[in-house]
Amino acid sequence: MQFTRIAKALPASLAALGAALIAFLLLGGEGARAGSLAKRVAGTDMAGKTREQVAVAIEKASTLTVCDGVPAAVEGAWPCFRGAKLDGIGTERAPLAREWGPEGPPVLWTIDVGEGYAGAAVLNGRVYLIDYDREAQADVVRCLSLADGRDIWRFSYPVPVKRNHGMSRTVPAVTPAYVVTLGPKCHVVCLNAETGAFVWAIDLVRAWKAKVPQWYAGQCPLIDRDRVILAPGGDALLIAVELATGKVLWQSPNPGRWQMTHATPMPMELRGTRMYVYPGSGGVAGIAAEDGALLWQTDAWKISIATVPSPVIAGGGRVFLTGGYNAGAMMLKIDAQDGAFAARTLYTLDPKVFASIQQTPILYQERLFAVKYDGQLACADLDGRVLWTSGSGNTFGLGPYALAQGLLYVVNDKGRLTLVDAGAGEYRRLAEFEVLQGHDAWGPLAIAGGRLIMRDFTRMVCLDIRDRAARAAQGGVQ
Amino acid sequence: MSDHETTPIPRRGFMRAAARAACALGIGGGAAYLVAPRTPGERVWQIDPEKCIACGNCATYCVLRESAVKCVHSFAMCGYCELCTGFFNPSPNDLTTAAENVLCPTGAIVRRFVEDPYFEYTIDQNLCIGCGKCVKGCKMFGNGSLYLQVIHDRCLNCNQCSIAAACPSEAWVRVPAARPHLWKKVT
Amino acid sequence: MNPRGPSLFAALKSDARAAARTALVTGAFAAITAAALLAYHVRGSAEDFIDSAEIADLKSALAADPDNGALKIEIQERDLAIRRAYFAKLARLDRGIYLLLGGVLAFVGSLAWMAFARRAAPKPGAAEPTAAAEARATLSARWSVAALAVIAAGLGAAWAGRSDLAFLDRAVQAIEEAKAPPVLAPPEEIAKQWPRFRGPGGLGVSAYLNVPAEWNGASGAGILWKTPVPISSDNSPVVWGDRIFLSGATKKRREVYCFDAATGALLWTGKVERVPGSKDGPDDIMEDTGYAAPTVATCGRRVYAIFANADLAAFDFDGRRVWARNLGVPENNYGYAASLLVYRHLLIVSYDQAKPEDNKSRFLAFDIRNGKTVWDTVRPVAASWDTPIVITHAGVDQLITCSNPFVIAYAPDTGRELWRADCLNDDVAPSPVYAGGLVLAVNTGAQLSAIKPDGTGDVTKTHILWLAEDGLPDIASPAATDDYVYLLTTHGLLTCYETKTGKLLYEEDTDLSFNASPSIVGDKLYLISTKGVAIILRIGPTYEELGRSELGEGVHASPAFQDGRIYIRGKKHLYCIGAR
Amino acid sequence: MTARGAISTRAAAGLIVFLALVAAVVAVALHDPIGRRGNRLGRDFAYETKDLRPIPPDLIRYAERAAFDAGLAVPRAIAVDAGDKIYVAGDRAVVWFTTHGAPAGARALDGEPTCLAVGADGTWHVGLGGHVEVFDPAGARAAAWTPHGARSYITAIAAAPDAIFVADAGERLVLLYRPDGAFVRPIGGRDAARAIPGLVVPSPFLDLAMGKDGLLRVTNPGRRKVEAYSLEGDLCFAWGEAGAAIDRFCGCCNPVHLAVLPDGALVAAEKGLATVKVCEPDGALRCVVAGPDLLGENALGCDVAVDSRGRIVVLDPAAKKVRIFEPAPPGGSRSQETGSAHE
Amino acid sequence: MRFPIVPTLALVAILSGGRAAAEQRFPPPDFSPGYSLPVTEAQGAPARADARGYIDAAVLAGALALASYLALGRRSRRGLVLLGLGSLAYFGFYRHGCICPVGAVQNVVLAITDPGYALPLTAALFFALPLLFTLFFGRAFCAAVCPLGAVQDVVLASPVAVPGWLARALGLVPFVYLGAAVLLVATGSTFLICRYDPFVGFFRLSAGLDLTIYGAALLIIGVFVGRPYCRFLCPYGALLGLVSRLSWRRVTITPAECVRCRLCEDACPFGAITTPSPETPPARRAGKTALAVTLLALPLLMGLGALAGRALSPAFAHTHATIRLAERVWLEEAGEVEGTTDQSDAFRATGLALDDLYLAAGALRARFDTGTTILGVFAGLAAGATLLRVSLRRTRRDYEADPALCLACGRCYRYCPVETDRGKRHRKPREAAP
Repeated sequence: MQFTRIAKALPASLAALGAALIAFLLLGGEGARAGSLAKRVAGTDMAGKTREQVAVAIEKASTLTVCDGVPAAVEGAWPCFRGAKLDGIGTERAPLAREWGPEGPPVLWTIDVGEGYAGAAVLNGRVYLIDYDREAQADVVRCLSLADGRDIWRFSYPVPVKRNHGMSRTVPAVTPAYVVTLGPKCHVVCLNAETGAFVWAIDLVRAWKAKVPQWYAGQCPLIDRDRVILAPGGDALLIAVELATGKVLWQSPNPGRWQMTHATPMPMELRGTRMYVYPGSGGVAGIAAEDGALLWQTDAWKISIATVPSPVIAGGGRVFLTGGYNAGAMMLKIDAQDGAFAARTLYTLDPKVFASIQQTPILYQERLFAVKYDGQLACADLDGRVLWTSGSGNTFGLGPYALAQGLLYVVNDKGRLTLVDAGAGEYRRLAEFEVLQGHDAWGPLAIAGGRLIMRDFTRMVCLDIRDRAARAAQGGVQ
Repeated sequence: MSDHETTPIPRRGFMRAAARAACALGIGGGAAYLVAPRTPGERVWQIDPEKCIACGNCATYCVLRESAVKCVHSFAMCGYCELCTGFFNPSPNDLTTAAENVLCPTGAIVRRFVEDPYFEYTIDQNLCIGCGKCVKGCKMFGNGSLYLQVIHDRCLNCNQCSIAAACPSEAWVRVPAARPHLWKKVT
Repeated sequence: MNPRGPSLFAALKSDARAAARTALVTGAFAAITAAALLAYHVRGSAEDFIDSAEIADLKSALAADPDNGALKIEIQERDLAIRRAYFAKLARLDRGIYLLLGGVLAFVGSLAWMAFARRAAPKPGAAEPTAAAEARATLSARWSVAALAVIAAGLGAAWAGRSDLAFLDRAVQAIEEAKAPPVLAPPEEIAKQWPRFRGPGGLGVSAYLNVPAEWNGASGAGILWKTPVPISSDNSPVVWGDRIFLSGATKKRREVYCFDAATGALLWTGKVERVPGSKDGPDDIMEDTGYAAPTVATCGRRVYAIFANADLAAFDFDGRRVWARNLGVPENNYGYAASLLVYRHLLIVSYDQAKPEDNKSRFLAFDIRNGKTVWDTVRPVAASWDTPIVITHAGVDQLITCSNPFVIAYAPDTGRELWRADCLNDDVAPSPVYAGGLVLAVNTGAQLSAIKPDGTGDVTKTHILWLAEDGLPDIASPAATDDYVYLLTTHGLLTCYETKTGKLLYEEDTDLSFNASPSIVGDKLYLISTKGVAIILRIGPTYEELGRSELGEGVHASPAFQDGRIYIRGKKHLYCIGAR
Repeated sequence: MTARGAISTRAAAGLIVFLALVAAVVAVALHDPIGRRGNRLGRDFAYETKDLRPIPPDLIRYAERAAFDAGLAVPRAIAVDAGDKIYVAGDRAVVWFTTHGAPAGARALDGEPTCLAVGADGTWHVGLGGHVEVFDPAGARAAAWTPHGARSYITAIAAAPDAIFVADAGERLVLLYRPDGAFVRPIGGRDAARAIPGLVVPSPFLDLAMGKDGLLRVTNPGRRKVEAYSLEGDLCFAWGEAGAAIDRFCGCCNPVHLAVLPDGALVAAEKGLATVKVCEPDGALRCVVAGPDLLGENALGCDVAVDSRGRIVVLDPAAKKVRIFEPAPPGGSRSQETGSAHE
Repeated sequence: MRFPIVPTLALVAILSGGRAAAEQRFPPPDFSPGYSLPVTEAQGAPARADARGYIDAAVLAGALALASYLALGRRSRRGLVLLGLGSLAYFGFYRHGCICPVGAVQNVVLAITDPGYALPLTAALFFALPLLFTLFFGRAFCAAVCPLGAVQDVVLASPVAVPGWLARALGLVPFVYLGAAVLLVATGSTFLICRYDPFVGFFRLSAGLDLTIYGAALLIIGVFVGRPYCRFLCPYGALLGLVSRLSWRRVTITPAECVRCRLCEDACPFGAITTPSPETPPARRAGKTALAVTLLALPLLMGLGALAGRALSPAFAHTHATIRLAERVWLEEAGEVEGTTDQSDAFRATGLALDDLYLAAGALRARFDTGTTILGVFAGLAAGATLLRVSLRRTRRDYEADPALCLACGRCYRYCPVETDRGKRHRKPREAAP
């Protein structure tokens, strides 16, 4: 009986199968080779003198000086710009002081640094810094002891840079094995994080026709797993470089020939697709992390003079963008449909309402914290409603801020550190201390191992910001 | 069998057997004679790069839909030039890798900067269709380091190669399987 | 065996309808797949995708506007799209071919199923074989073999009819001929014929004395036959044995004619077409010169012709073209006019053009067997319209050429220069003659020069025996005997000099106009005017007219003299004058 | 099955067979039975240089005055001596001709010559692969120099009264020797301190010539430049741009040959679409001597020499001819227009 | 296969030799340390190993042995079908029909005529093994080893008998085809059999539209006409047919004695079953006269064939590339055609003399003249032989398989009641007649 039925059902089922196969034939894609087809644009040969050549040049011209510093036996990491989670929030375990005495938090060490705004990265008891040595006319990648600020090693290579509001202004990115820095003239150097030994280098200008931004590069290298993400602009909007080798893994197209900005690309996950959000000179784009494909772009957000703050990934496909030069702020929403992405504007904010000129706002507990054009600290919700401001009596200029354990550390132009309770529904200052009395203390902060590293134009300071009990338990200054 | 039983004529059977033996001897011996003195023979098809005029027949006459012939590059002969006429149009707009400047119809030649003034050119065999355009360009202005070869893991090694039959310059030859390529190289 | 129903085998066996349906479905699938594949195939060969006219157009647009960034981006995008389409097509073909294979296999399988389900039991044939049936079968087998043979013969004939290897015969023949010493007519035979412009030596001297002196075109008296020439041109008849050769050309057509000397019938017309490198024209040509001013030449086995566009062709006496080549249209303001001549196995071509300083003028010699260049000599002279002659002086053959400003003698076998004399000027059309051991060269604007041809190098100051300046012709060549030199101008002024001294003997105005060169027959001088009036004079120190004959048709060509006959090319007809 | 059914089945089968037979015959007939169809690739697959071949007539200011057979199977180099005798090296010999091209003599060599120079005193220097041999004016071998390096491959020699310059394409250097064969110094090696980028020589073409300004002109074919060096080895200046236009040098190695005119202008020859052109000492294109319409496509390029009267003597390796060019008014000459018709 | 017809390449050798020497001794650029030259693409790809060919030959020998056993010993139609499918899969689709005995004929001829050609051992084996097997066991190769046969056997669904007279005439075609193929190989023109192999495109899953249509048409015909290629085209089949007349053992319809039940009369889709002679023989006299006439006509037929073949010489000659090239160059030189072809350009690029080309073509033409004449004689002989066979009459008492035509497919076994009876005794029948 069954076999009879099978025989009877055979024609119909074969017909269905055939229809499916014919559909597959007619509608099927481009086959295996489609993957190796890419738009043929200029510069894919990395012509005009590239990686290898620059690597050779930098390596040849470089000097590695081993100094007497010793890494601190301190846990805690701030491995790159905006910290481990790229959110500007420290992951401190030891309780932090909620108030300081009049003497302020203990200053562990102070060192002189070249003019600029380059912030520190911290890992394994080491502090990494890209500095500029004006006398030697050289970029200097410095590895300092977190304990006392003494150099462990210095790697320098000559780059002539003229004074223009300082020189170095980027934060290194570091893994246990490698440290990657981006110099003021867009030289990307990868060194052994422990020894400072040269690994590879890329001159973004020569290799990718990047244009050095006004006031030199402010973009910080982004290490995403095993690769370094850089946004050279020019021949490629973004490139992914294998961290260990310097091999270019992919490059994304740059149809609009956008140029490099001071912003750093920020990773975002959306519907299972990992992408990098980068505001270039001509708009904002989302680049697939896998292959560098341009997933979406919009010219709704562009700042003609300089884009400095990096995008804030606000969850749910939202990207918060802000900037100076009368740009204000904007919330983008990235919609994903059938694997295609598109950006739309959720809202824009007047610069007077809520914006940041230079520092990237911090998103904490669905609240955005930023210092506005008038120097007031402001807190807004994700719909762009300002919840509170610090008032005209409490201004911070263009200084940086970072967050840890609900405490917002805000620095003003001159180097005064203010501790603000981020969890309160209003501006509540917990403590304040004049750490430095310099100017242009705009370098991003780093908070790691109970320490806060901040700088002004020429000095870098490491503070112990743990509370007394923790300090006692874990040991004081070594 | 039935013959033997139904027509029992021994003489006829004997003659058939003799003829059969002669025939077997002829076939076997003849084949052996033809094979014996000439081994090891020339077994596989290859293109003599010195004779090849890169006409493009290789790309179309192969019995395979995608030809077994592809371009290869003898790096040791290459000038590593910036202005590579195997890579660029005869009159490129600019010496960049953009589509408007480059020659290869499928984008199979990959150019990579090595150091001033050298560029390295490699063939993505996945994309190469063996049209020979770059071969012509390289031969005309360059060292002739790009040239067409039969890729043996594609070639079916037909008795009569359709491309060989269509080759205008008698560049198709049989070569020993042990040395299946006619490489252009520095010795 | 199976309690729940028949076995699979039996189920399949019993269901012929299912088999038929399956066959239908699988057959349809295979057919659709095949159709899809066919459609891909027909949509253009795979290469058409990538061989994009669109990209080519964009690229040429970019060449015109090299900085157009938008265009570049468009090219890059189209380029990617096209390459994607190309590889997509390949991928689809790949998929399709496997689907088709699967479909066909399924179809064949279901057919087999069908056959299996429908298979009937063996049954015996209709009838026992009979002797008659066997005989019929044998007969029809014979006929079918015959029919097959007929069909094969028909197909073979159709196939064979499309191919012939005539070219190979000719090629091999040419090779053998070129290897063998050239077959040349003996000099005494050449002397009896009229193988080139102005006869065997190019001097306008008849070897025969028995030629008619009287005729009348209107009445037909003394005219053996007249026959129309398809294209009117001004080149002169050439005669070898029973064949008369002429050529004719327009801007686009170039032809060689062979007439039967006995009847005047046009034996064949050789068309000179599809010569490699040949162009029509030129456009700016003087009407009086036309496209076929040069007279043909023959070696006795072939006839050679050259035209205004410098198409040079050789025909055998049966009208088959043996070889042809084009030399490139010469720069010649009136149109190319120099006639050909054959020296031994060399066909010598005067290829003067442009101005002396242009250095474009050359003399070339071609192997008459295959048209290959034997020598090629560059000359520092201007364009010329005269025809060279080959003389034998003191046992040495010399090729005498005239062109502004030099008379140059070359060794005819190598093209090596022997001597030159600077004694010509402007446009040189009259050909040189040789008489009394002197080369006589003349043109208007210069003088008549008598040159001793035994010098080397520049002989201007040393070997010019005498000069004369009266009655200088601009078209017609001189005629000369050892004693007298005759010059005839276009306007009819006949001037006679003493050959040895250059002394002017007489001048006579004939009141006619002339393009044809004067000819010598024994002691008579034949002049034929442009209106077709022939004057026959006695050669001597004084003007003595023996008679006049009228052809009734204009004549620009010089006559050809043979045994008892004169061949004259009129504007439209070829005439044979002689006694019946 | 009824008889009728059988008949109709057979008829249908017969019809199908017939149609298939017709299709088969047509298909086989359509099949390129004797290979006439040729390449089925389209125009995009042609390497099209026809746009590059024509040379603007007003740029051609030389005319071919004479051409004669070099009489060698593989002529490689040409030189002209002070008396305007023309020397051609090739096969395993040097042959020489009068200034008009009449053969005047020959001398066999021990190897394949790669280049040749004849000095003012009549001494020949012949490059034989890796080394130089010196012959006295009578053709007797006077010396054989040792190769400079393991890779030495001599492609050009220039003889000045007190210096012999040797272009060593293998070592990518110009070697300066004293006439007695003593090595003085290399010139043209990569030297960052002296800002010398180095000679890039992808194929065996490197030529040099002594300029009238006392600077040595060296081709840098891989960079498509002509470089001028002082005798001390300092790079004074360089010119030349890569490109297919007539005033540029194309391909992976051009120019391939150089010569200097009496007024100091340079004659530069290119391979590929063989071209000979005249450039001012600073590199500006003055005019073209002959282009690919005459010289054709060849992978060797034409060696060039200049005689005392300023005639340019070109060795055309494809036609195995020596061609002599003299200045002529622009607008083309017969050689450019009709040269191809009688080759 | 093209012959190196152009007589001397000495000049080219000198030219290219000189240049090649210069190229070869020239070193790559001076790179900074750290750069190493890449490996040339596909440098690692080895040629198809010779071992492959030996495996093929071994598979062939095994398949032949198995087919012979199945056809003669086991008398298993089903086994033959399965083996045929296996051969189709292996020699056809897996080995792309690339090396097959049908084409190997040409390799053998080439080895005979061109001393420069080395006959691969595999080609020799592929040529000889089926012939030898046929010599001893009949056409078992055709039954289940040849992929071309198998693919046609698979599609044969509704056989229609081809009339005997037509089959006789069409049976001549393979001989002419074979002769033409031999001629074209011997003159160095082309491998005709490979070129028009109808099914190899299917095996490779890639063929031009024309050959696809040709193959498909043959398959469509093959649905109704049993194995049209094998019977009416296959040149190797012609050879096998000849050889199989001598075969030691061959397929018999009945395993024991024939009972003349006539059940097998329609069994063979290939028309290979000969019926018993009629009881009353036709007039002997008429038969003898016909035989005598045919014998006398044989030389005439051969002569006619020679004339026809000679007339076809130019047409055949045009299949040769050198002759076509010579013609093309001639026409170009004479200006009778516009432009040049790749062939003529390539020829001119060699710098060889035109005359040598013409002489080579001339020499080739002479070979074609001789060859086509022989081909014509051969065709006449084949036609005569067919007529002779028609005229010869042998008395047959049983239904027998014609030794030349029988493809040993085994279809007739199951029609024979003797076989069925024997089968019943041996094993339980798996298929029941309805």
